[in-house]
Amino acid sequence: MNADYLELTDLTVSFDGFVAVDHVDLTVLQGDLRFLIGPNGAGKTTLIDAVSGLVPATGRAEFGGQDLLGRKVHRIARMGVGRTFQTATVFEELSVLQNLDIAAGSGRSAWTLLRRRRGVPPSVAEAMETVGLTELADTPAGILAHGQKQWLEIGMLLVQDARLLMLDEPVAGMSGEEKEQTGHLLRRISADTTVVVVEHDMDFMRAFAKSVTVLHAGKVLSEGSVAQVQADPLVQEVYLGPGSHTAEEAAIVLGEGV
Amino acid sequence: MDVLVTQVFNGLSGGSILLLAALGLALTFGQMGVINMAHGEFIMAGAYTAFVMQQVLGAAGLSLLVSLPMAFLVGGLLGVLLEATLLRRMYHRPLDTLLVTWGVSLILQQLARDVFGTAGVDVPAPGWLSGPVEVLGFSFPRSRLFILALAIAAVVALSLALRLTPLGRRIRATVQNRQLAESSGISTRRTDVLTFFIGSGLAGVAGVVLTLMGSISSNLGTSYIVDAFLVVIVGGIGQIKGAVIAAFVLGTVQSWVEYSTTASIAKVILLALVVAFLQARPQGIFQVRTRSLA
Amino acid sequence: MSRFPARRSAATAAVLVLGLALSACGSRVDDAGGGATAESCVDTSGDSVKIGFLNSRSGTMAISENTVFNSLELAATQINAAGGVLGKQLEIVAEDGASEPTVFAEKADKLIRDDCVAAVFGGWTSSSRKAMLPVFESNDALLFYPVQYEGLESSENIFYTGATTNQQIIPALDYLKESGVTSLFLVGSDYVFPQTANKIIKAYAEANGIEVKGEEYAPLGHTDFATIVAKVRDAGAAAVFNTLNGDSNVAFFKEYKNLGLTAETMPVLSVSIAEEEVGGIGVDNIVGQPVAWNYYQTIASPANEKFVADFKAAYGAEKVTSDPMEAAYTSLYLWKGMVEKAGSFAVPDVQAAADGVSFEAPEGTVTVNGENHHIAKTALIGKIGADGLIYTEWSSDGPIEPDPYLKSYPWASGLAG
Amino acid sequence: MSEFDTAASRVSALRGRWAVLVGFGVAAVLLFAVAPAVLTSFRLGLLGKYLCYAMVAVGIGLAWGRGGMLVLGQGVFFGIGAYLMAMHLKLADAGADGVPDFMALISSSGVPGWWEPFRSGWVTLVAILVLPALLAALLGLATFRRRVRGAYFAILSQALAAAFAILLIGNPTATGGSTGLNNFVGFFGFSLRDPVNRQMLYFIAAGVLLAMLLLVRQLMVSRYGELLVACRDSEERVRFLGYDPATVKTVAFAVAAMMAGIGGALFVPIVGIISPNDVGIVPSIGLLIGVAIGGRTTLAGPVLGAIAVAWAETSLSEQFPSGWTYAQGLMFMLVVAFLPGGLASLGAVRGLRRKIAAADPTVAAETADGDPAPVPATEPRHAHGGAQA
Repeated sequence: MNADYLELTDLTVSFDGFVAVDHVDLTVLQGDLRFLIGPNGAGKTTLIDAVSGLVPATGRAEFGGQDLLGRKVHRIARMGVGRTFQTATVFEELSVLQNLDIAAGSGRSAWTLLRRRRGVPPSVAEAMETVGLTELADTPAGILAHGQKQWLEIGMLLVQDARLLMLDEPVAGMSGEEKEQTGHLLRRISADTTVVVVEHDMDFMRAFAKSVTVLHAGKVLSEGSVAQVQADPLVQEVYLGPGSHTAEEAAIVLGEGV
Repeated sequence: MDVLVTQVFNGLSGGSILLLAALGLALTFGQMGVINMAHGEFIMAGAYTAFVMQQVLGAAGLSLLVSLPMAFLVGGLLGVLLEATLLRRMYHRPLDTLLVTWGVSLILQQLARDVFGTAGVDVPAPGWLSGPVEVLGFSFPRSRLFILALAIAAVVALSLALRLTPLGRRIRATVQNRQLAESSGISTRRTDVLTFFIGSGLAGVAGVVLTLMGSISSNLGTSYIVDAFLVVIVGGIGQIKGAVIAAFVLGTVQSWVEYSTTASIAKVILLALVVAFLQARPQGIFQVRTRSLA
Repeated sequence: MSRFPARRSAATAAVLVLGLALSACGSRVDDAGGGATAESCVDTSGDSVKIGFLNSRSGTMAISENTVFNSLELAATQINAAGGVLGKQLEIVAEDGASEPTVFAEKADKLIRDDCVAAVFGGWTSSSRKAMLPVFESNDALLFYPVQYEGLESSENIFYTGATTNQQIIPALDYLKESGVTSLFLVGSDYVFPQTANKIIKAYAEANGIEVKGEEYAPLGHTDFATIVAKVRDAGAAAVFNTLNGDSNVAFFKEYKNLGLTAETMPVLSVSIAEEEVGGIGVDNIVGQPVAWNYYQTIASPANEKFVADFKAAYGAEKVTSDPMEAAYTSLYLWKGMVEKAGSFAVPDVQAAADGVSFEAPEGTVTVNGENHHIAKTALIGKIGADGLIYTEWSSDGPIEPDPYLKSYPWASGLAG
Repeated sequence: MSEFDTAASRVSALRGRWAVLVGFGVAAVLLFAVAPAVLTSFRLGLLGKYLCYAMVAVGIGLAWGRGGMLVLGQGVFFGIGAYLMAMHLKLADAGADGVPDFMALISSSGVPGWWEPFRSGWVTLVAILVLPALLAALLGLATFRRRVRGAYFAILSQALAAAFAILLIGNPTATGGSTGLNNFVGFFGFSLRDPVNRQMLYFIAAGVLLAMLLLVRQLMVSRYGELLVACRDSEERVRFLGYDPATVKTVAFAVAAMMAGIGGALFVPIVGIISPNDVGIVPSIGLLIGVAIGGRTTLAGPVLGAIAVAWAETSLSEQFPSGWTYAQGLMFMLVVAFLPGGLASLGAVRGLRRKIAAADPTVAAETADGDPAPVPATEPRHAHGGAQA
């Protein structure tokens, strides 16, 4: 029995008449590592925003058998939905350790909150080790390098104990080696959680995606494995313009990113 | 019936005064995010400009007309001075602008006391603006009709300017997306300065017409500043039309509640209503729905 | 290592405070005498004596109180030039009340306890006086208060040299009644003086067959009088009794004129508008309107001519003199008279000598009432002239004995308490 | 203790704790021993008044400096505390079933019903502790939940202060009107005219202030304190971690309100008067300046700033009444514009700060940052803000 899956039904988001996400149906199972790709303005980030409660939406967005829509952001987060942001958003004036400790603590009692933190909670220590920031535990997050901030955000997602993880361009600005590590980490995490990644980096996508959904103008254009999506003429048309194209052409274009 | 006509007019009139006081704020606070507590003192500066012009020119009618552009200039220049010396370095921390400009307003008030004396001064209204005018058996004060007309003219001029002139387009572009505006060759520095000039200039104009209504003293600004901010907040940020509606609604509510209760209670009820309204619509009457990409 | 050092030290601090509080008790309220009254520290051994001037030099009241300060200064200069008081030169300690009751109380305390002045002169608003009253009573010191006020008060430690209600408001009502006014509309600021004054006016009106057609209050600093003036106009009373304060008067009279109302159609009798306020309101807006005071700059008497001339010489020819200024000027001379009669600067001696001390003031002869510490003065109704000065229109039959509690007026019996 | 708790941070934490203890020790000696010995009873009373302002400042430091809420209406809570105390003192002076003097003077209707509970000292004390905090909690939940924040919150709290002052002035029979309430004879049975008792009030104020500082320090170094800073810097982000920032902020707001209420309650017997002039817009903003100058994010900054500003006001306004207004305006302008971290961020106190910083993680972050002016992004504009909800 696998209750932890994300199922979007007829999900629609509109801003004053502009439909950013247009009747999207989408299912991501536990264990999947789903990449959302598509040109700018396709509605990828808005889709994540809708699921995490940031923008109002209609339709259904079920996770673990419960509809997420209409709930407050922090309630959704407490239901095990975690996300990161396009530009890494961490608490710049707090240290790495404090950032992670806060991320780990939404379930803490008032009494615990009113006391000083003693030592480092094991889950936080583990996360710091995983994202390689142990040495920088007492460093303010504001002075971390860009890539380190993104790692920290992923670390926060880990300690948050989320069962649905949505990452918005997690490897933008990372070096090749860092991307590699991130990819492996995501693979590992996705073994027993549900992971959705919005990404423009096609190399990264091809290397680590377990499945892909292509969004275009708010609609699902194509869905399937990396190979299936690359072969889809509709996708080629969106990325290359109308006309027929070879799979090689598509691979080159999609591979180089958009 | 008498009461109805009188109070509807008083509501409109009160609203037009609020609107003139708040219009400049709708620009500087609404569009730029600067909480300018010295806006009230710019109003005061406009009123004193009218006083000085009258001392210089003598004739009440002429000096009033000359005062309007002069006060716009005086208020605008004060605004530019403030923007260039202090506020430009503070756009990333809007709340602190409140405290800085509060300090500025204290200094301007004391300056007014030291220059013009602590006692209030008077700017006599020109003959064609004093006394009432009879319409269908109802008498309306000419000065209030003048203010109402001026407020409408100011709103029309401002929205046309924002819509049609290149400067207006630049202002709107900068407000909507600073980086994009910059990269498309708009000098956002110059736009900021100009926006502040216009917003503060409008405060100066408001000051001139307030000389028709009440006392001209160093406290003039403090009487209007909180109300003006409430208008902008209720109207919704970045919305001229929101400010217009909010001003007239607040003016009408104030005059009706005041009529049926007392002025003190009306003031308190008005504030309570604003708080309650913001509970229902935290973004004001008009909410700007945008999807910021960045 | 202790786990909650902060908590523990907080508890320690609390215990410490409680312990201190319990260990070193001072006297209880019900102890005889209610605790030691501070010994007077006034130093009269040298050839000068200190007095305190406490006026708002900043804030909203500075407009009015600066002029009072100037008149006090003028009186002190004159007294010093004439040899001082009991041969001692007056040394002035000036403090700023900043238009706030709390500051008045604090500065009064400072003048008495830190500067050790022999007497304090100043205050304007009722709030400032009420704030200072307990300070003067608990330190057994003297305050000379120069402004007309709402009455219903008398203190051993305060001398009131402005008018009380039976020297200003009641004569004003007498004047209106004599002029044939049968109905009134009351407009005032929303605070204690207008509210008390209007209670007295309503009692008087009831006893004298005058109809009160309406009563409106505006918050202090109110700027839009459209609604209130419309109510006044629609009520159609024969006259308006105005107890508005400060800037509100300007907005009120501008609106009044804008709606076409004039002194001829519906006169507004004001009790808080004196010569220096007329300029700010605009002579055009208020010309011909009646006011009630005990002094105008235009009074023809040698004492007043000298006062006006000296004041203009000291502070500028464009300056005007007004009732509170004159009352302040007079208050310093009355204190001088009391001290010289007593032959001592000590507060109990001055209090004992006060009764009957009199002075040829610019407003006419004034005499201290030793019982209630007010002074007998003549009530004058004036009209505002086109030159912005006020001209006497009507006057009471000689000085009126002060009666702060209106005990001699049967119709006012229900007012106090 | 975990292996990850580095030795260095443990050492610095210990040192920080000592620095704080020493700081408190010095403050206690100054307040309890030095001040009473060197000041005249009048000046000691003034210091007591400053300490009341400092109590409000401690709360403002927490709500504004740490929580990013620009509280422009603290005068309301200060006023509630003060008026509650003043009502009790007036009723106590009037004796059982008596009518306070000012009421008897201007009204014949007797004591209003809502005054009656405050005849009891205990009810009054509880109300002083609870009512301001309760009002703040209600307001905070209502506004923060609706995400009214930043300038909106600031201007609303200002409007609240204006309304409060108007209400007080407009109801003289119940509140003493523009004069306010004064002329208190006793304080819980002790005569207020006795210098010994006045000094005792000063000691109580000093003790309460120190206790408040300890409480706020505990809040600052606790996990809650870290969370509050997180809310200040990025409220949205906190929400995505499963916290409700409205609750987090409301707690700080309510604590600040409670402290303002206690400050007001002690102000009344120490100063002997409370009037609407002490609670409106102007005094509410005035309370902020000391906090800004001292350093809004620090523990001691707001207190020292508030005391210094109040002292400067008393002594400067004695000599230059109009000069004080200029000075006040300039301080606001220059400190907030050019030194947003307050004097605490100046180099001179940097060394001391670093020591305190070690015990105080957020300050550590600021100092290590090399940025002399930690600026709270009080109105965060998020890149990921998306559409406004």
